[in-house]
Amino acid sequence: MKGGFDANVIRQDFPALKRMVKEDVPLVYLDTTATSQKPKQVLDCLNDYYSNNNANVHRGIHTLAEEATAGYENARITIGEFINASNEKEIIYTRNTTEAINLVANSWGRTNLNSGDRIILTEMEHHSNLVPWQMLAASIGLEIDIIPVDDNGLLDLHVYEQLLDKNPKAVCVTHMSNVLGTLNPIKNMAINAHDHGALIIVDGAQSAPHMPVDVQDLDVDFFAFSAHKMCGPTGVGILWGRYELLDAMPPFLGGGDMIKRVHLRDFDTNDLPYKFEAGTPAIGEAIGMGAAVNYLNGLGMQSIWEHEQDIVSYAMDRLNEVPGLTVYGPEAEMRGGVTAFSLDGVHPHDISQILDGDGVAVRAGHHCAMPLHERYKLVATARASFYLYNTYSDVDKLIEGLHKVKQVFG
Amino acid sequence: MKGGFDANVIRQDFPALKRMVKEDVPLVYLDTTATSQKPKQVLDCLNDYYSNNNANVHRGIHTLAEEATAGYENARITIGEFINASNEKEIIYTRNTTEAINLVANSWGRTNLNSGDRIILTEMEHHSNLVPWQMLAASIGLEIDIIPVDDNGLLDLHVYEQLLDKNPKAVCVTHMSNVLGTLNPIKNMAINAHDHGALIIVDGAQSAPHMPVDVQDLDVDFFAFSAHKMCGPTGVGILWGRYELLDAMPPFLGGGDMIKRVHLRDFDTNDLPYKFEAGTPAIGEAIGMGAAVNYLNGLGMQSIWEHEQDIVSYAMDRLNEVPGLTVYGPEAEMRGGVTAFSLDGVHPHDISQILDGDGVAVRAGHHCAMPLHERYKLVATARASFYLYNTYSDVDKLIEGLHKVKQVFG
Amino acid sequence: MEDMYREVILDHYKNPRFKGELDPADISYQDDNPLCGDMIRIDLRVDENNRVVECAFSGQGCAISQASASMLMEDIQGKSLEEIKEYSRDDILDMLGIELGPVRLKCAMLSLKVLKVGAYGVQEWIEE
Amino acid sequence: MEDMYREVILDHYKNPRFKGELDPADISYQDDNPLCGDMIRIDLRVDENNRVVECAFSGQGCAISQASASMLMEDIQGKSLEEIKEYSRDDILDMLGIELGPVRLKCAMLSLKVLKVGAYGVQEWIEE
Ligand SMILES: Cc1ncc(COP(=O)(O)O)c(C=O)c1O
Ligand SMILES: Cc1ncc(COP(=O)(O)O)c(C=O)c1O
Repeated sequence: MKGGFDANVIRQDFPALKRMVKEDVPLVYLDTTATSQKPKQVLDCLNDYYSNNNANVHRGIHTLAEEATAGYENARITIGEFINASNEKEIIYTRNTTEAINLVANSWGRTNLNSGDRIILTEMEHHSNLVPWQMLAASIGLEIDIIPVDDNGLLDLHVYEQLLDKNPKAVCVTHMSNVLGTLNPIKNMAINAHDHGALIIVDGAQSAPHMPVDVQDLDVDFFAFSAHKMCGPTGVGILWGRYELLDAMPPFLGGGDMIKRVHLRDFDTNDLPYKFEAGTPAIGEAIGMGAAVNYLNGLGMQSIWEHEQDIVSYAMDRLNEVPGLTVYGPEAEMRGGVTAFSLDGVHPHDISQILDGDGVAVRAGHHCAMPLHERYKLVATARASFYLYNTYSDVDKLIEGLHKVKQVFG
Repeated sequence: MKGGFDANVIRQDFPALKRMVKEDVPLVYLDTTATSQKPKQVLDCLNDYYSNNNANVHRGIHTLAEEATAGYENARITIGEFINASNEKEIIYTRNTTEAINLVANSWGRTNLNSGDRIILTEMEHHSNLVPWQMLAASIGLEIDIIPVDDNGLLDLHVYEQLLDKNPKAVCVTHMSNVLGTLNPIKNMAINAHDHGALIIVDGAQSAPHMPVDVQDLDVDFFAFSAHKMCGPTGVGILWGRYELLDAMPPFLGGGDMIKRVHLRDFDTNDLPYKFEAGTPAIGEAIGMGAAVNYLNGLGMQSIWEHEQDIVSYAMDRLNEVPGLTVYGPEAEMRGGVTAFSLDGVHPHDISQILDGDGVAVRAGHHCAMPLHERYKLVATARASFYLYNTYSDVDKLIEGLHKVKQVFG
Repeated sequence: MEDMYREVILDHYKNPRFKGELDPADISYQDDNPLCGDMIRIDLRVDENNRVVECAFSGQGCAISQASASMLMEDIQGKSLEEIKEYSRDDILDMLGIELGPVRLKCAMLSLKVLKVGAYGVQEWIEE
Repeated sequence: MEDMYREVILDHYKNPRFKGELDPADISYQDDNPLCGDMIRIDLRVDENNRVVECAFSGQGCAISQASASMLMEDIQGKSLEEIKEYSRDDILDMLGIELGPVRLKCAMLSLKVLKVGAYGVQEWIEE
C-alpha cells in the first residue's frame, strides 16, 4: 500500500462492501467501471440534505430554500475546483455523461456544424460518445471519420494526424477506455486538434473518478463525467465547457430556471450555468456529488491513481497466468484499473455467472462498446475493474474463481 | 380530519418537519408546490438501495446488478399502476416534468409537426410547458394559440372551442395550475381535442402528487410529472405516453441502453421504454420514486385529496379575513391546495422574508408562471401550498405571520 | 449459482444434439441477443400434418442459450407446429431445471423465440 | 429575520429620498430583477469634474431593493464617478446594516448595479 493510502481501511466506509451475496459469501465488487459503490459519507450527506435542508433552489427566500441553494451552488464550486475549471459557471449539471454529450451535440453541434462538415470519433468510444454524434450526423449530414485502435489497444495517432488534415470541426474522444483501460494522450490530441482548428470534446466518465484531471492543463473544450462512477449518487453528471463556447450556445432543454423572462410566445435565456439547467435539477444528487468529490479529495486523486495502477498491474500479472485467458488492451502502465478478457471455450456470461456464485461481481457483455468488440471479432468480454476500495485479495478471489470456471467447463 | 387520515400522525414520518428553523422556531412548511418534503420511508429506501443493492442496471448478471435491475423495473410497474397506465413500457423515466415535456416536443413534435401547424397552450402554464413549445415553434415554424384565463382563474373554454376549429395538432395544458390551484377539466378537454384530431399533452406536475390520476380514464396522450413533488427524491420524473405514440417516435437522447446494436456510423434503436432512457439512469432515485408511490398509496390518493380540500378551504376562509389581502384563482372547490396572494403595499419578497422569521416557509416570485402574472398585472405573488402533512395549525401560523407583516409595514 | 451449470446443461453445451443446418428446410429463422452476442438459427422440416420430422440448430453463445436450444430440439421431435405454439417459458425452465435472473432468462428463451417466430411470425412472440 | 426590517430600512422604504426622475440627465439607466420584478431607474447629473450634483431614482419592488436605492442616492451626493466605481457589495450591506441570503442580496444590489452599469457600462458589473 502506497503512502497513507490503505484500501482495507477505506473499504470500511462502504456499506455495500460489507454485504454478503449469500450466506458466508462476501461481495467482491469488481464492477466499478459500470458504477462505483458509495461511501457512508455520501449517503449521510444525501440523508442529511433530504432530512433537513430539502427545498427547491434559486427562487425561494425561506430558510430551507436558501440552504438548498447554497448546498447546490457550493457543490458546483467544489466540482469546478476538482477539475480545475476557471469558473464555476462552466459547470453544468446534467443527468450523466450521456446527457452531457447529447447537450454538446445538440446545442453546440446544431449551431456550429453544417452539412458536409467532418467530425472524428474513435473505435474505442462508449456508445454514449458515438450515438449522439451519429444522430446529429444523420440529421444534418456530417461525415464521420474514425481513429482506429491498434493491436496494442492504443489509438492510431498516425491516422489521427491524417484525419485532421481533412479539416474536421470536432474530435470526440474518450479520456480512458471502459474496456481496454487505455489512457489516451488527450493533451497532445488537443494541441493537434486546435492546430487544425477543431474542437476537442472529451468523455471523462472513466478518467475523472480515477485520476487527477485539470481541464485547463489538458486544454480541451468540453469534458463530461458522471457522479455515479466516482462514489456519488446516480442521476447527476457534469458537462464542463469553456465559458465562451457555452456562453455562445443556445439552450438545450426549455423550462423553469433556464429563462430570465417568459412571455406567451417567446422567452429570454438566462445566464450560465442556469441556461442549461431546465426544470428542478437533481438537487440532492448534486449535493451528494459534491460530497463524493470531497471524499475523493480527502484521499487524494494522485494516491487513488497510484493505488489503482498497483492493483491493475498485479491483476494483469495474475490474469496472464490463467491458461487460455486473453486480456485486451495495453500494458498496465498505459491503462487505468480496467481489465476486459476472454477465456477460451467459455462465454463471458458463463464466466460472470460462475464468479457470482463466489460473490465476485464482474460484468459480461459488450460494455456499451460494440464497435470495439467488433474490431476484436468478439461479441462480448468479461470485465473486472478496480477502484480505491479494491485489494490484492479481491484480485486473488477473481483468479480463484476463474480457475473454478475452467474446472466447470474443462 | 377525514376518516383514518390524520396529518398530525403523518407528519411524524417527515424528518424535515421536526426541524427548527432557528432556536425554538419550528418549520411550518407551506412550499410543497415547489417541492415536497420526504418521508423516512423514502429516505430509508434510498439509503438501503445505495448501501446494499447498488449496481448499474440491465446489462449485468451478478447479484447486485440483478437486484438493482429488479428494483428499477419494479418501481416502473408501481408507477405505471399509480396512474393506471395500460403497460409499464409506457412509463419513461426522465429527470423531471420539464425534461418529459422537452422529450415530447423534440421527439414527437419534430416528427409530427410541420411549418405552419398550430398548437394550443394556455395562459396559466408553467414555463416548463411553454418554453419547450416556444423553442420548437421557433425552430420549425409553428403558430401558437393561447387559451386565456378568465377572471375566476379558469380557462376560457369558449375560446378553447374556437381555437380547436383552427385544427391544431396538439393541446398542451396543465392539469392543475401551480399558482391559481385551478383544476382543469382535462377529460372534457381531451374529448374535444380528439374530436378535432389534436393530441392532448398534460403537465401533471401538480396533479399526480395530490389526487387520483387515471390516464386511461382521462383519455390523454402524454402525461408528465416529477417525483420530487410527491414525496420522492429529486432527479427523476416520468413521461407517460400512449404505447403506439411512443413506439412510433424517434429516440430523443443517444447513448448506452437506448440501442440494440451500435456500429461505427449507425445504430439500431432499442424497444420501449429503453429507447428513451439513454445512459445510466437515476437508478436510486427511480427506486425512491417507487417507494414514494407506495407511501402515497398507503395513505390513499383520494384521502390525500380530501384532506387538501379541507385545508385549502380553511386557508382561503382565513386568508380572506386579512384586510388588503387578495387570493388569486377560483373558489376552494375548484382548486388544489395552492393559494397565491398579494397584500396591499407589501412586496411578496418582504412577506416571505418576515414569515420566514417565524419559521413559515412560503414562496415569493413569479413561480415560473410569468405570463399568468402578467395577465393579473402582477410581477410576483406570495404562495402558500399544502400537502398531506399540513394542518389547520399551519394555516393559523401563516395567518398570524401575515398580521405581523401588516404590523411591520403598517 | 453453480447449480446453474448442472451436468445435463454442461453436457448439452459440450455435446449439442441436432447441431447443424438443414438445406433445404421448410422453416428457417435466426435471431440474436445483441447484449451478449448469443445467436441461434433453427431449421425445421415438417410433414403434411405440420409435424416436425427433422430439425437442427446452429449458432453460438453462452452455455444456457446453447444448451436450451439443444434440449428444445430434442423435445420437439415429432411435435406438431400447433403443439410448439403451446411451449411456454416454464417449459424451457423445466427442461433446464434451474431458476434464472432477467438477463440469463433472455439467453434461455432465445431458442424458443427463434422457433416460435420462425413458425408463426413475430406477433406470436410476446416477451414475458 | 425581522431585524432585516430595521427602522431605518422601513423608513427609507416608506419615505424614499431622492425619488423621482431627472430630465434631462447626464446619465440614465434602468434594470430589473425578473425573478421578483424589482425595478430601479437612476438618473444622474454630474459637473465638469464628474461629480454627482443631482441624482434621483425611481422604480418599484421590495423594501430591500427600494431602501437600498434610497440610501445609495443619499450616499453618492457630491461623489465623483471614480469614487462610485469603488462602491462594493459590502458598502451596500453596511448601509443596510443587515446580512442577506443569495436571493435578497440581488434585491439589495440592484441599485448599485444600475448605478455602475449606467456610469461605466456593463463590463464594470461583475456579479459577486
Ligand atoms: C405545473 C407545473 N409544471 C411543471 C413544473 C416543473 O416541474 P419540474 O421542475 O420538476 O420539471 C412544475 C413545478 O415547478 C409545476 O408546478
Ligand atoms: C467511457 C464511458 N463513457 C460514457 C459512459 C456513460 O456514462 P453514463 O451512463 O453515466 O452516462 C460510460 C459508462 O458507462 C463510460 O465508461
